[in-house]
Amino acid sequence: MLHWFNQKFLSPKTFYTTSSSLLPWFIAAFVLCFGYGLIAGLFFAPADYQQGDGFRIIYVHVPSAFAAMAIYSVMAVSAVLTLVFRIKIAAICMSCSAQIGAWFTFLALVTGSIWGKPMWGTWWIWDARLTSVLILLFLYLGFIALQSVITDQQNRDRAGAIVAIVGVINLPIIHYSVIWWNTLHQGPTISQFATPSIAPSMLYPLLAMIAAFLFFYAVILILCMQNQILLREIKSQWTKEVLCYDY
Amino acid sequence: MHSLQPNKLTIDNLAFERNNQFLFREINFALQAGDLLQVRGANGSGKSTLLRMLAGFIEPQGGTILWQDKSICQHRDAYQQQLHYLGHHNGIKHSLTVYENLQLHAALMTNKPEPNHLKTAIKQVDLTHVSHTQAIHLSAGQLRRLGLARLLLHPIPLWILDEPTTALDADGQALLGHLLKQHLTNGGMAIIATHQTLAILHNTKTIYLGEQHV
Amino acid sequence: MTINQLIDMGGYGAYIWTTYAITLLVFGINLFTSIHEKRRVKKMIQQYWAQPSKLT
Amino acid sequence: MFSSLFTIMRHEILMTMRQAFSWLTPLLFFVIVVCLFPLALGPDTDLLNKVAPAIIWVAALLAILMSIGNIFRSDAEEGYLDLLLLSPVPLTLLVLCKVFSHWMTNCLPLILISPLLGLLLHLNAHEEYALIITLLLGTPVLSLLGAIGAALIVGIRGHGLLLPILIMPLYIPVLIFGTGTMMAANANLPINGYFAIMGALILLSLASAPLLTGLALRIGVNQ
Repeated sequence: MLHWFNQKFLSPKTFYTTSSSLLPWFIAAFVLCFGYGLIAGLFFAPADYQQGDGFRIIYVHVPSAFAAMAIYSVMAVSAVLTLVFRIKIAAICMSCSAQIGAWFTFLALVTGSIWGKPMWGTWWIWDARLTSVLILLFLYLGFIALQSVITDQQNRDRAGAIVAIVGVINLPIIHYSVIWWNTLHQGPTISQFATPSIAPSMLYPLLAMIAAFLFFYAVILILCMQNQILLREIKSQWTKEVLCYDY
Repeated sequence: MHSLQPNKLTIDNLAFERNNQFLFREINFALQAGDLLQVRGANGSGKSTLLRMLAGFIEPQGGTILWQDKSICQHRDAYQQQLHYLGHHNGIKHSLTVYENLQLHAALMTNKPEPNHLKTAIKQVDLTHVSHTQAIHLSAGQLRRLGLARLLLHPIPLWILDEPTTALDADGQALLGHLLKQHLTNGGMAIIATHQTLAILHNTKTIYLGEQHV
Repeated sequence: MTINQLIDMGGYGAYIWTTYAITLLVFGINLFTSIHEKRRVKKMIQQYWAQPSKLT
Repeated sequence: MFSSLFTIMRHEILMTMRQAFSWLTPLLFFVIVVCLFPLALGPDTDLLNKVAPAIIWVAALLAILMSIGNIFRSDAEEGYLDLLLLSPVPLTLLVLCKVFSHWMTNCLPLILISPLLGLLLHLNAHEEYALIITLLLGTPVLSLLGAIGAALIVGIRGHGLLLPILIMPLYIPVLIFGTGTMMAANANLPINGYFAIMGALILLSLASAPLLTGLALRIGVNQ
């Protein structure tokens, strides 16, 4: 049953054609959300009463941090699908997600750091959130490093899956221990997002940006997965046929 | 050594590819109690890979391996208890003595290591004079003999030996032939990768890997 | 509201515009590499099928 | 089954003891790294007492990371790993056996010498007590998690610095709770609660790590 489902819907070829037809929609959704979020966030949302216009960094910092976390959970799910059900495209999804996730994590760190300069007067502060994101970056980089040194395709998929699973088990533990460590050391207690109720005019652009980041992830994921699929299936006849219609 | 249950190993259309190139494919054979299979081929033709696949370490990309008509993918653990694998490296810990190595191997097979049993095995492969020497001081041939001694600890139907004759002297090769014959007449089966033709035994099958022999 | 005010962002202009620039840069890198990779893969496949004897 | 597990463990420990360098090197590394810090920071008693938990824990972490990377290396080179995989004994138990013997030979010496290093860094009796208990509770977790990484890289040549990248982020909770406990001890706060948390970490890693290590080993031998 599962095998049949795998053959029918999760075969690389089906995935390739389906995702190709979905791609324009994702691009359109990304452009819409990103355009609205960018303009509304930068120009129409009112300035924060504490942070002034400086808070506008939130519209890239929070979505990138959120997307980075979300992508890691996508990776973990794909890892389970790879290891237990041996679904090929899950493995491809995992390794593609890792790259994008690492980029988003990097983005969250850099934007967080730039935000820190006007708010705290320093480029880096060991607050719980930034530290967690930093560790998340290490987890991503560890995954990528391991996958890059293994030559055999199947082993690379499975070894990566194990790392992703170990990471996702540990991530909550790391996160809470970092929070606990932060309170223990009585660090700066300025929380970036302490505002209890956020005005809708500030919130909607944020939600739009989060959606935009996730759509962007989907777009890059599809492109990256298609490349991987073509490389892996280079010997199948369909790769030749599919490319005739492609852009 | 008591007789073994009648067993059956069937290989159907086995294939292995790496980096989009087939190392081998369409490997078919069937082995029954008392059969010996020689795998021959040039260096790099995939002999070791095939043997590791038959031992259940590597998954085949195509085809099936059936043990007693059951696929080993589903029953790998049960299957792997039915085989001895002797690879390029003999699985010998260099800092242990010959005797201790066999003790360890027996423990890994969940055998109760009886001293006499171990001593007999050591004697059979003619290592008694070094039985309390650390393996690091042994020669390559002696290590190989020690590897062979492991096969004698516990009667197991399928032997998979990867180039067992390397490093063995004439006596050692004769010993190997003798042990194999004994194993086969007891109803065992063996798969051997080799460059040389072994002393012909009854029921010997041969497959060639690589292009030049087809 | 002048253009200058927009760019200045209440004194935070430098930080904000750097942040958004970096974001766009990261997005651009990701897009560029995946499209570039696609071209490379496409070429590889064309070469693969252009080889005279392909039995599989 | 248990008699064979016992035999395997005994032989593992025997092997390590015969190669003195394999258990002495991490110990010496640990001692030397700890001794470097007073030289770098200056002989200020208060300062050393304040940073002592961090120094000892980071040094212990690095020493264990160094030694755990080799836990399956010689096994793979000697073909012994194949035998482990073929054995009727569940791989999870064999891994547990190996990790336990690694802990006995590589971590226990560190723990035994740590009070001495604590003296060098001016820890008082209460802090010494906290140090020993936290190391006793924390090092098994480090060994167990490290084994996963070691198994993943077992077939890879020239992996050098890959293991720290893979494993270090996972060591962070142990590091945080280990040093946190000692800071609480330094401030004369009750520390039993911290011990409980570290105990929970041990249980969690005991439940998951050997299984994942076994999986990783099955992949590793393919290479």
